[in-house]
Amino acid sequence: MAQLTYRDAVARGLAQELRRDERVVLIGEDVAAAGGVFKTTAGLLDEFGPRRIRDTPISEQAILGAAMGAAMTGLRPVAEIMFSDFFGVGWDLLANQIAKTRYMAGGQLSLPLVVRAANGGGLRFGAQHSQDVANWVMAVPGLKVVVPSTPRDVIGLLAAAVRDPDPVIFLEAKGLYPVRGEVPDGEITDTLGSAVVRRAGQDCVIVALGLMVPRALAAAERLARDNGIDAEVLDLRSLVPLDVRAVLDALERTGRLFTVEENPRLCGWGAEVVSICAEEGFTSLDGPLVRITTPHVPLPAADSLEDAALPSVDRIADTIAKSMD
Amino acid sequence: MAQLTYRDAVARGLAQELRRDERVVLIGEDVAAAGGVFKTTAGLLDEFGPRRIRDTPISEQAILGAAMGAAMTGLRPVAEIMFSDFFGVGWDLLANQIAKTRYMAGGQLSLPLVVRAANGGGLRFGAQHSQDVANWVMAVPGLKVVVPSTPRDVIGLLAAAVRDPDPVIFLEAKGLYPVRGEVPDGEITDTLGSAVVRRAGQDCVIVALGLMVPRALAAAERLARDNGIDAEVLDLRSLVPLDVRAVLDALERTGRLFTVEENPRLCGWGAEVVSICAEEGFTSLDGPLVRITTPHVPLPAADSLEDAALPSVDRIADTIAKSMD
Amino acid sequence: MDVELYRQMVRMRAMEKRAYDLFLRGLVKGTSHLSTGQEAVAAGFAAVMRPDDYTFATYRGHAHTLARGAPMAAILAELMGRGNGLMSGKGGSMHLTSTEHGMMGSYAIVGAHLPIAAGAAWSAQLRGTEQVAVCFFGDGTANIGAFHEALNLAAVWQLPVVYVCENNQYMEYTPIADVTAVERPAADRAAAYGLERIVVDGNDVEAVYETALTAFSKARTGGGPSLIEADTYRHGGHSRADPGTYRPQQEVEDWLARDPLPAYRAKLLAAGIDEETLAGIEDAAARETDEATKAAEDGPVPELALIERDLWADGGAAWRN
Amino acid sequence: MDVELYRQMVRMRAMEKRAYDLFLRGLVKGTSHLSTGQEAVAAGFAAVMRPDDYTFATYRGHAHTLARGAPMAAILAELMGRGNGLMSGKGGSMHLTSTEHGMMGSYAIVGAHLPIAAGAAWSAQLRGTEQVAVCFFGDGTANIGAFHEALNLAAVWQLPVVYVCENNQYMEYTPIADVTAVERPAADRAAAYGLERIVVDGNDVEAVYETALTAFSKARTGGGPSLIEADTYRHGGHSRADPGTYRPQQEVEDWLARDPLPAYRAKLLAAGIDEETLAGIEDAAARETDEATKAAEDGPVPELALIERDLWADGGAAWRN
Ligand SMILES: Cc1ncc(C[n+]2csc(CCOP(=O)(O)OP(=O)(O)O)c2C)c(N)n1
Ligand SMILES: Cc1ncc(C[n+]2csc(CCOP(=O)(O)OP(=O)(O)O)c2C)c(N)n1
Ligand SMILES: [Mg+2]
Ligand SMILES: [Mg+2]
Repeated sequence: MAQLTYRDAVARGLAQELRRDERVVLIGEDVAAAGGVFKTTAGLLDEFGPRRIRDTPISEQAILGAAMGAAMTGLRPVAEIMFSDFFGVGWDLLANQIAKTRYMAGGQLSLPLVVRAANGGGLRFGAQHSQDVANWVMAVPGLKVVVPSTPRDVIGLLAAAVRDPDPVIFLEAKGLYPVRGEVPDGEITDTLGSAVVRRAGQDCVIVALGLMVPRALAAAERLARDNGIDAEVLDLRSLVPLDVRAVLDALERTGRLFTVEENPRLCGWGAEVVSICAEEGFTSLDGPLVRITTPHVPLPAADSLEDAALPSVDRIADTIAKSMD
Repeated sequence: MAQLTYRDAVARGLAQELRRDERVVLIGEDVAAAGGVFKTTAGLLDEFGPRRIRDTPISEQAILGAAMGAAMTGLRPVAEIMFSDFFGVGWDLLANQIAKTRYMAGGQLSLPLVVRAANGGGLRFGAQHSQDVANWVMAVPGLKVVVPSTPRDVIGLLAAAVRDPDPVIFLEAKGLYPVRGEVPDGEITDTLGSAVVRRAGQDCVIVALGLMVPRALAAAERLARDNGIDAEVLDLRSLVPLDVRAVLDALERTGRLFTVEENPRLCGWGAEVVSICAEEGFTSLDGPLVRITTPHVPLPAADSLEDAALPSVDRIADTIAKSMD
Repeated sequence: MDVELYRQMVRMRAMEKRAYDLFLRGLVKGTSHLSTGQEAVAAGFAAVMRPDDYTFATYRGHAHTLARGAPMAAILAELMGRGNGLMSGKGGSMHLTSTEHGMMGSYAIVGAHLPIAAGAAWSAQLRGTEQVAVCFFGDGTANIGAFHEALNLAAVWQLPVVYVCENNQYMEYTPIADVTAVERPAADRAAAYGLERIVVDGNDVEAVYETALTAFSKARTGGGPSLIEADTYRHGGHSRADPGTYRPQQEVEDWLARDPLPAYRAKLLAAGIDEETLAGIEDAAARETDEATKAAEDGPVPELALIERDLWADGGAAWRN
Repeated sequence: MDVELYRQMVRMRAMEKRAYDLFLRGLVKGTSHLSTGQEAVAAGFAAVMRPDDYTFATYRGHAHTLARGAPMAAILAELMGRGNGLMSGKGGSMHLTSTEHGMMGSYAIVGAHLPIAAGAAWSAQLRGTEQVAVCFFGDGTANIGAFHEALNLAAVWQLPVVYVCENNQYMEYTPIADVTAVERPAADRAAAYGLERIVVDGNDVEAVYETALTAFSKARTGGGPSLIEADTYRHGGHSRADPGTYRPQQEVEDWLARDPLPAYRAKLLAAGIDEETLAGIEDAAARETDEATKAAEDGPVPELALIERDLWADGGAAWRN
């Protein structure tokens, strides 16, 4: 057991997979010599050399295209897109090519690749470097989507993503990079599509993801203390595949479900989760299904504004307390 | 009154606005000399000349960027992206630049522009030319989103979009291009954000959009005939702004709500509508909220497969009948 | 070799003409983009490829797919949305793929496959296999961003990839010169990637073959990428819906006079190949086409279960448990 | 004019140094990208612009914004997330915008603003106003797709836009030569758009000024776009978090020796401008910076209501009724 930051867990997870499988390679802007702008790839060039760890030009289409072409011909590339906002410049490659090609080809080829990116807010980077785009990728058939919330999950889910035979979008909550957590020694693996109950509870369930998980947990503590509400916190960990069973199970046990989404409101993953509950969990509902999200605006840059825009512990707890009143 | 195709209505709507306002200009691939690959811009070059109707290179980023730069400096550009699937290659311009710039600039500039595109399936064009991306754009704060379902609405909503001071994504349901409808003579205008009841009903409401509207209407007739279910059909017409009042009102009156979405399942607009209903309309719910969507896959090309993948009249009616049983 | 080049071109022509007939008969339901008139490019390049080399094509990829060895029946069946299609009807005419023949896909969004081809070449380089990737695209594609990014990456990484611009003078309906800042959309930009300027007569199959040979040897021996512009012309419209009437009559006639097939036929005859051999090739292609058509027409409607198949490598499409 | 150029550079330098201090004091909370060392480019170009010309910059846009006339206090306040910031704190350091000064925005996704600038130029062309748009970007930006599309469009439409590549030798941490197929990422590609190859010493403010003058007159009189590559160097790291230690010591020293400010100061002195004038300029800039800092520091926290303001032209952010 060691204490590791979420940031260092990325490098450790990558190293674990690079050691295990010669076919794993890493490309991206400033990932090699510089060790990544978030230092999430520090040390990899030294250990694995320039054949496997490569700096690219500022060419996101080329990065994603290269990963795709390499994946269909025998490699297992990991491509870093520095900020997930930049998915915009490579969106055709992600949403139309990587996502659809296996299906269109009737399964003739596989695309075992991972696209990693720093995702979401909290660093006062402004609207073009802070957006949570988890729902952008979730909306695209053919992409798997993973968002770890702890250092241990970073390693385990990254391993699962690299070993997965399909394209996986691996979103690193950049607000969590400095956060430390317990990480066991030795190889860590995990499975995609399994949610984890971070806190058991009986009165309601808060479904959260990535940066929102620690906030949901803190809100649950506050609800227990101040309102006598015993909230369960379910960390989805992956959006595709989605652990619908865990969601419906928690709803059935508690009767009330809340989602906490970092993304702007419209068409967020929480809407999908809620729509599943409103159909399949209808008979379990003891009250409204409520979504707590960033307002439907780009993220403002000023610290005070950003803090107020993202779901905060207080907003989560207050919304739930009011709704359960 | 005249009978006009949806296709011809696009050209008529554009001509109406080009005549009205010198600042309106149109750019896109093959829009000028060729009159558009769907012939939706036929005749415009002749009437308005090459200054205002311009062919571009195959450069979607340049097209969208040009529209944006022109909009912030006094023009009212309409940019055609030939197929909405190609939003992928210009997604940064749409989702990060056009959508966010006014907000980031604290309102210093406006972006009165329209991006038109042929959207959705039904033509056997395969996965890269058939996708309904209404939810892609709906998910982006800063974009308005309009999807007309009738020739009359094409003209009226296009006029509203062109006159709107904000960026509007105008999705033309390409499966409806050959469909005819009544269109009054003279200028036609309309308002964004107002849904229309296409069929009144008491037992449930079917919320639909674009290509799905005629199918929802046919399904409602079948339900009335075969199942004695009197379904209301609400045509949303615009996703942003969203006529939430009309949705909640219909839910309140009927107690049951179904969405019919052309998009693949995850994070579709129907999820958003359902999540609103599951919170704000909770007390009106007489049964589960049910979404009828294309399965979460890219659209297959073969006619038989495409027909089976998109929500059909029968699937809509059967799903509703079963759920209301 | 010579006769082989002719045979391939004849097969392509026969298949594309048949595809057009099938469209007129209402059997090709979606769109389709024929390369009638451009056969020499597909034939010349395919002839220098190793079986394990990679081809990346556009929606105008029927001939390239055939040239790599995919069965004509499966191609026509795919165009017709049949269950015995190359991809069981799931892809359609714009996405022909046959990985067992090195045909790594046909891509329908302009420019996308240029970086993907770079990726396949990068993989070959890394795996040390001496495989080469070839990527065909149109003149109009040279104006899209992905072209620029792919060429730069290929040059910087010295990838074994050959980029072939089939300059057929038009994007869809717009003449390429109207929207391009240089005369030759690809060749005039080679220098921007430190590459040699290469132009070839794309209707002269032997010239194409020689050019391909040079580029492939260079790529195979670690010499890096090439960018080749092949001048050619499509005899028909852009896609099935297009009669191509925006093109000046004289231009069409001039290019028809340069049709690569009769030109090469005459050359072969002049070189002493006898008429029977050539007629035999033509007859065989006609028979192959008839048989392929029949097999395609007899093909079943795809099973509906295919809709939720093969999104993922496990064969399914589940997004939930 | 000469002294004016110097004054602008001195103001930029003072402001950027202050921004750095404020970051060290924890008052600049997000990121920021300084252009210390690159002032001659911003000053030289701003000097030839009409008030109604358009500037488009990157996240490294503080100096360009100041040069167009935006108040220093509002710039610093924006960096500090204050309500009196140029955009009330909503944009932050990477998005400085002041439309009343012709500063049409700073764009933080590499390449995006090149086509946008083309659009502003197209609008000027259509409206017949003889306005010119200038678009500044980095060496690393010349490898992204949007660069290619924008340059081609600008050339085909003969737009009044001047593209200025500030080649500071690095993208973030990676030397530009490592990832670029040509020696000069912008200039060596001018020919790909039918444009003249123009390179200027970006640390020589008068050379920049002359180059800018030529390009602007050409654009204003209907002569179309220019692509200019200005050689320069940032004294510090890429952004506030970066000490810039990946750069060879000798390289840094060589460039520091070519610092545009002392160089131009010496030149002005040699040309007979007296020391007092220059010292006066420096003092004034220092005072302006102090006052601006104070005003910024005294600025209020932005009202929280701003979060849902100004998404739409009606001033609000409602997506529903
Ligand atoms: C990004 C993108 N934009 C537009 C289109 C629509 N489109 C399909 S083919 C085509 C013309 C392509 O011209 P060219 O590259 O010369 O190829 P050709 O069809 O002549 O072989 C266009 C504009 C597309 N498929 N993708
Ligand atoms: C599309 C995109 N990719 C990557 C980045 C991250 N990024 C920000 S600045 C930068 C380097 C840009 O280099 P250059 O164009 O030379 O400009 P400079 O910073 O040197 O002024 C990178 C890679 C980005 N902002 N946008
Ligand atoms: Mg062409
Ligand atoms: Mg640079």
